[in-house]
Amino acid sequence: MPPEANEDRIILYREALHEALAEEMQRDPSVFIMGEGIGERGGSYKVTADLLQQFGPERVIDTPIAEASFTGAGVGAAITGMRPIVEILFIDFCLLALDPIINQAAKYKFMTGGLGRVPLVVRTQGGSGTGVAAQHSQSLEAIFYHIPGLKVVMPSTPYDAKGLLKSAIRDEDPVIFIEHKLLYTAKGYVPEDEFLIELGKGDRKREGKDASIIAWSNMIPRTMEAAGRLAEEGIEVDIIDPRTLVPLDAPLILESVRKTNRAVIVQEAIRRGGVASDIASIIQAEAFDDLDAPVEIVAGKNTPIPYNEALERASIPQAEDIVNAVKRVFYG
Amino acid sequence: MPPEANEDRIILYREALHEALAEEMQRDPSVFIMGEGIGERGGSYKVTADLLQQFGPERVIDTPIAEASFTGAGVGAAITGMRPIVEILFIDFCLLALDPIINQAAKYKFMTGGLGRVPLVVRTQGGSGTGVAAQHSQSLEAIFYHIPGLKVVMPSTPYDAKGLLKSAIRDEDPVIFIEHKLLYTAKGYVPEDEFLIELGKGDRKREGKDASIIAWSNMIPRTMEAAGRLAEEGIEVDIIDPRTLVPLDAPLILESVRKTNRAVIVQEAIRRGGVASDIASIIQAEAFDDLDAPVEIVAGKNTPIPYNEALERASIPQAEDIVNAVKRVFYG
Amino acid sequence: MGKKHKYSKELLLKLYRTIYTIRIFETRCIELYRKALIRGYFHPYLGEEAIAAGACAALREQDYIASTHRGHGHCIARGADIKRMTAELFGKQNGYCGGRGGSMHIADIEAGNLGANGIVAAGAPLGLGAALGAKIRHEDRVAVVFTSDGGVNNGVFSETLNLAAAWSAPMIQIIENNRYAVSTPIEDSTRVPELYKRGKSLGIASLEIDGNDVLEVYESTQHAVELCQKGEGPVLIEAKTYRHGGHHCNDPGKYMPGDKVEYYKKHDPLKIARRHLIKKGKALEKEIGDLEKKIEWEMEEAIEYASASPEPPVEDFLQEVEKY
Amino acid sequence: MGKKHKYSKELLLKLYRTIYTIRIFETRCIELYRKALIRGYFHPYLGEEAIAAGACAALREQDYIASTHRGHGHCIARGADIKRMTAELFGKQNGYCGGRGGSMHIADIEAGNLGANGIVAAGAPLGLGAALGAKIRHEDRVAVVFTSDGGVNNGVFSETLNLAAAWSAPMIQIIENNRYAVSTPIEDSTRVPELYKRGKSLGIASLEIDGNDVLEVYESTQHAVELCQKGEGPVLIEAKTYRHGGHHCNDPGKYMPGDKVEYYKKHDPLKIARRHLIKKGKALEKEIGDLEKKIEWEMEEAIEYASASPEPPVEDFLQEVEKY
Ligand SMILES: Cc1ncc(C[n+]2csc(CCOP(=O)(O)OP(=O)(O)O)c2C)c(N)n1
Ligand SMILES: Cc1ncc(C[n+]2csc(CCOP(=O)(O)OP(=O)(O)O)c2C)c(N)n1
Ligand SMILES: [Mg+2]
Ligand SMILES: [Mg+2]
Repeated sequence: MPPEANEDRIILYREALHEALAEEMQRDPSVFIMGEGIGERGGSYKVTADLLQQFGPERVIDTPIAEASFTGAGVGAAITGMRPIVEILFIDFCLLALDPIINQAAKYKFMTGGLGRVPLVVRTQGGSGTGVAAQHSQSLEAIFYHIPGLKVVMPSTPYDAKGLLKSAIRDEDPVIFIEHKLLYTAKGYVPEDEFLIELGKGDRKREGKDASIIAWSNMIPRTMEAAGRLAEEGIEVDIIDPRTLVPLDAPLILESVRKTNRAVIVQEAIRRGGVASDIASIIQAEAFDDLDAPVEIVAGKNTPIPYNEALERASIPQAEDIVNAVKRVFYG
Repeated sequence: MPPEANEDRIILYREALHEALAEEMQRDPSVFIMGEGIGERGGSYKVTADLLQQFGPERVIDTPIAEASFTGAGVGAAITGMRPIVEILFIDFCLLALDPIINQAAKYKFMTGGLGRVPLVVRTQGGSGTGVAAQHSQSLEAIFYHIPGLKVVMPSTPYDAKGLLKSAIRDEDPVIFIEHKLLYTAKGYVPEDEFLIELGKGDRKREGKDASIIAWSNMIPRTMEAAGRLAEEGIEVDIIDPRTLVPLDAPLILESVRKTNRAVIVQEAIRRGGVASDIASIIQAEAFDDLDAPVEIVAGKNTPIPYNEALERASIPQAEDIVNAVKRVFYG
Repeated sequence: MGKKHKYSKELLLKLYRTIYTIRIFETRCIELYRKALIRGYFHPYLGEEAIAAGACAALREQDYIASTHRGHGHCIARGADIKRMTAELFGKQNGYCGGRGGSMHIADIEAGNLGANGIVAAGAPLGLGAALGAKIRHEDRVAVVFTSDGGVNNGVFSETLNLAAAWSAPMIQIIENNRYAVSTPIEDSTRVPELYKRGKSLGIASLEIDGNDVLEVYESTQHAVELCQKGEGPVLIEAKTYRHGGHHCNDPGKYMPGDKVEYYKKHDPLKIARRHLIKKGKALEKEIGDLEKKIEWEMEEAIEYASASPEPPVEDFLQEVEKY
Repeated sequence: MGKKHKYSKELLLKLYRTIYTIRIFETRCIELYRKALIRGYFHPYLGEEAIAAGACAALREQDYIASTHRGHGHCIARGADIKRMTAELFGKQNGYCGGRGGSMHIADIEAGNLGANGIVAAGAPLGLGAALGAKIRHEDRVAVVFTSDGGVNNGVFSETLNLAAAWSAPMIQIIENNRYAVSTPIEDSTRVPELYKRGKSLGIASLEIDGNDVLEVYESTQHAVELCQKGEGPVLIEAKTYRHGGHHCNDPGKYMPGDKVEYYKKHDPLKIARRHLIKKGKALEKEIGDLEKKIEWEMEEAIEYASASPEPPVEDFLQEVEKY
């Protein structure tokens, strides 16, 4: 769990990301960032605000709408000694850059027998909830999760965002760093002093004994809300936020499930072929005898994200859905 | 199960595919095919041999190396009344065409409120085993499996290949039709008379009572081999080939698991985030009380595919791995 | 261009009608966006209306268009009903996409409008496919692809244009060069902002026109249709234009130099079309005023229609989705 | 070109040595492929050797190259050890990639060779990135990207070249135009087979050269390096060439017209380089013969080395992979 949230320094998720970028750029001249509108404009979500002024146009590079090429350029720069951070505005647009990410970056170390390294961070942003419809609202972490050679980070709080982004930048391998559009204005405690969060270490976001909930990114606040409601009914849930999906902190997840004997996994992405299914498959494989009920998955509906607000809401897990799922595993 | 294999008309997988294409092009003038080297050259695996001579260059179109554009052109042609079949040489190159496939084709029907339809088939080919290394050997069905709006077909026999390809061509929605490079020369019975196989209907490839194996594509022959060895030791496995991953014949899978109380899923793709995990999560959710052992997954190793033959072999499930997994679920 | 030609008053009225409708539609809908009746992204076509109006007027019923993220103008110019368009922006069941698509995916398939697109430049291959299908069927149709200047620097643009050329597809690629991709000026994205030159290097008939003059757009599109009919497609038209405001409703566009905006607000497609209507069409101020009022009134009707339209039922939607 | 310049015998010998080494390497390895000692795809560089040889000779130690699926020639020209190359093709632990990469991924990172690439045109952005990094670090380095003619029609090529231009990156884009993509002739893929014109439309210094004349390649690359040093990059060089055989070892290449193959076998980069060496370098036949024998002998040594090298241990490999 992060330091107590009653500390004095409460900042926004986007400010935490900004701090991570600025600190790492300050620390290491090989770190640079490129993307659409990240310079003068400071990025669509203000994460890169003022970096251009601080670090100049050579290290804060505005790009044309050329995702495949500037991501590929990130790969090439990473191979040759830089630590590029590539920003892809929406995770949906990563689909234009999967050759450099999957065929090049992810495989390079292996294909070169370990001699080549690709310390690249791809920062992007996903999820629904703002009415921007089917091509700007996807949750596509499962695609990256399936690719050997990539690490996948999905922070849910300002604290995690900062600590994980700093670690991602220092990592020697390509990291897909997925933010959530609804979280940029989430608030939380972030200490003044420098800190890092190790990739692969999950975090218990709430302690409980009755059921385990595994969730990440924007499903964490929603799960916290559900947990509050459940507590009123006397059910105490253990909330595990893996924070990084690759590497996955399976030991923490399993420890929790072995304690509660019940597991609910919550993801915004659609159920079919999502990360939740994979985690469920690990739990049933490793903790088969500990389970008192099948692992429940609460996930997005099997549909492209609708424009209409009510339909959009209906297509994404809400606190109520989580409450119901926990009751199903709890009462059977 | 397909008609008995002792029938007289034994042909190759690639010939079966060719028959499907020729018959459907004959039947429906809106069917056309495009891809690299599919005309004069007849395709890298000879699947389109002589189609150019039969149907002319307007309906058998050789393309430049422009996967994004010709796939996108397939989408546009499909929307406006054609039934295009787009061939992407290797599934690895689909990563260059995921915007048209995922952002456009898959979502079009939904985004247009059901008014637009995209009867497109993307034929491609995946899998390892020929030493063509990391960028030409991937098993990427999980990516398509996760996308609402796409159907995913992976035939393992000439019979299935023909019947499913014909259905895919007649389907009103986009279908990703994934062949396997090692199967093109697989032999099997295919009747003279026309037939179709409904998308979404799995097939029992072998009948048994002791354990269920769910497998597809090139893992089917390997599983059949394992089944033979297991039978010698007195273990009779039920082999379910879903044939189409989307729609998935979950009822058939569950029926089998409820009978045998044991399940092994075999996939060539890596385990993390693969289709096997999803099927495992469905089995544990729907047949929790029927399971005598955790669902076992036999999958590719967590690595890009190596060039070296021994390493390549080691990275993909072999019959022996399947035998061992079945013994684990059987003897516990 | 445009000097030697004669234009019927009917045509000039039609062009003006389209431009004015787009102007009013966008203006009113921005207000409704500010009232939160429209959500998501909204990219106004204000200042660029002549391109859609001129190009679509040169098309026949059987032709296709593929649009952009800034797609309301194309949709209107291709003949869409602003009632159903407004309903779509309101997310209603009667909208063109049943409220599922919204601004960035508005389509009018019956009219041959394959739809707006949330992915920059992604309409190009779709349009090529429509053109290719027509060619295979030996039908006399063209497909017009609208692509924004930022999209031209995306690989799929060149790839598609080259493919269209290799196939001599009846495709008309219109670049709407408004000189900005969000706030990035075109000079930062390419050394050669004369984007029609890309077509020349691919062996394609390529024109550079004033996109704010509806007659220039109309004529060059007509010319392009003829070339396509003769099998001499594709044709590339670069239409120069400028936005009247920021990239979307929430962008004040402060990076756009004041004098340039002022210049373009004078060199306004609406004013130019109006002048044409008066000079070449001999229309009277009063006549135009009446037309304008009619359109304004139609827009109010459309808003009423949209407001009164039902929401798409959540239950229906939930039944469409499968469990696994 | 080449007329006015003086060339040292040393340079001419070096160029010839490279070309002959590639020739022998490919010829012998094809034989080994047929004996199944090499697996997977094998795309010979026979007939195109002068491009890699000339271009790499013009580079400095600090420069980078990004290669193609037809990458053995680039690797050799950039100074790789043919022992370790052969070992890689044999899939051995001592190979450049520990036997994990093979022909299509052979790389020599220490020498600044970012590697061959199984994805057509995918090397272009990688090379751009290497150039960009050097620019950010204010280091005097260039990156040469080799791209095949088929790759030029892929979107990422134009996208990358435009990006390189917008950024004035010290990148030299060399198109190896052998006029075929597998069996598809370039005329079927584009209307303008003079591919250097793509660069002109993007405002890039663009040269068209005889890729079979190693001195022409050498000189134009040297010129390109100078332009990059002055901040005038990127530079595009279209090097015309032709394959001596089919697309890969298993393609007889019957679609290639006999007279053309014959012409190009006469206009052979090896023969041309040999003539240069004799005429401009005053080398004696005997001297050249000795050099050739030495290279042939080195190749036999490389094969022995590769044969004797250990296989990568499966257990080590299995330990590298994680369970989930
Ligand atoms: C592939 C892709 N990258 C980025 C975006 C985000 N985006 C939407 S509009 C836009 C700017 C587009 O500029 P331009 O292409 O010139 O069109 P304009 O808005 O000027 O009409 C950007 C970057 C996108 N929609 N698609
Ligand atoms: C993106 C992509 N599409 C298709 C292929 C399959 N392929 C390998 S080489 C080749 C032909 C390449 O032709 P060209 O680019 O001219 O290179 P050349 O072989 O002539 O050197 C093709 C189609 C590939 N490797 N990558
Ligand atoms: Mg623009
Ligand atoms: Mg070629």
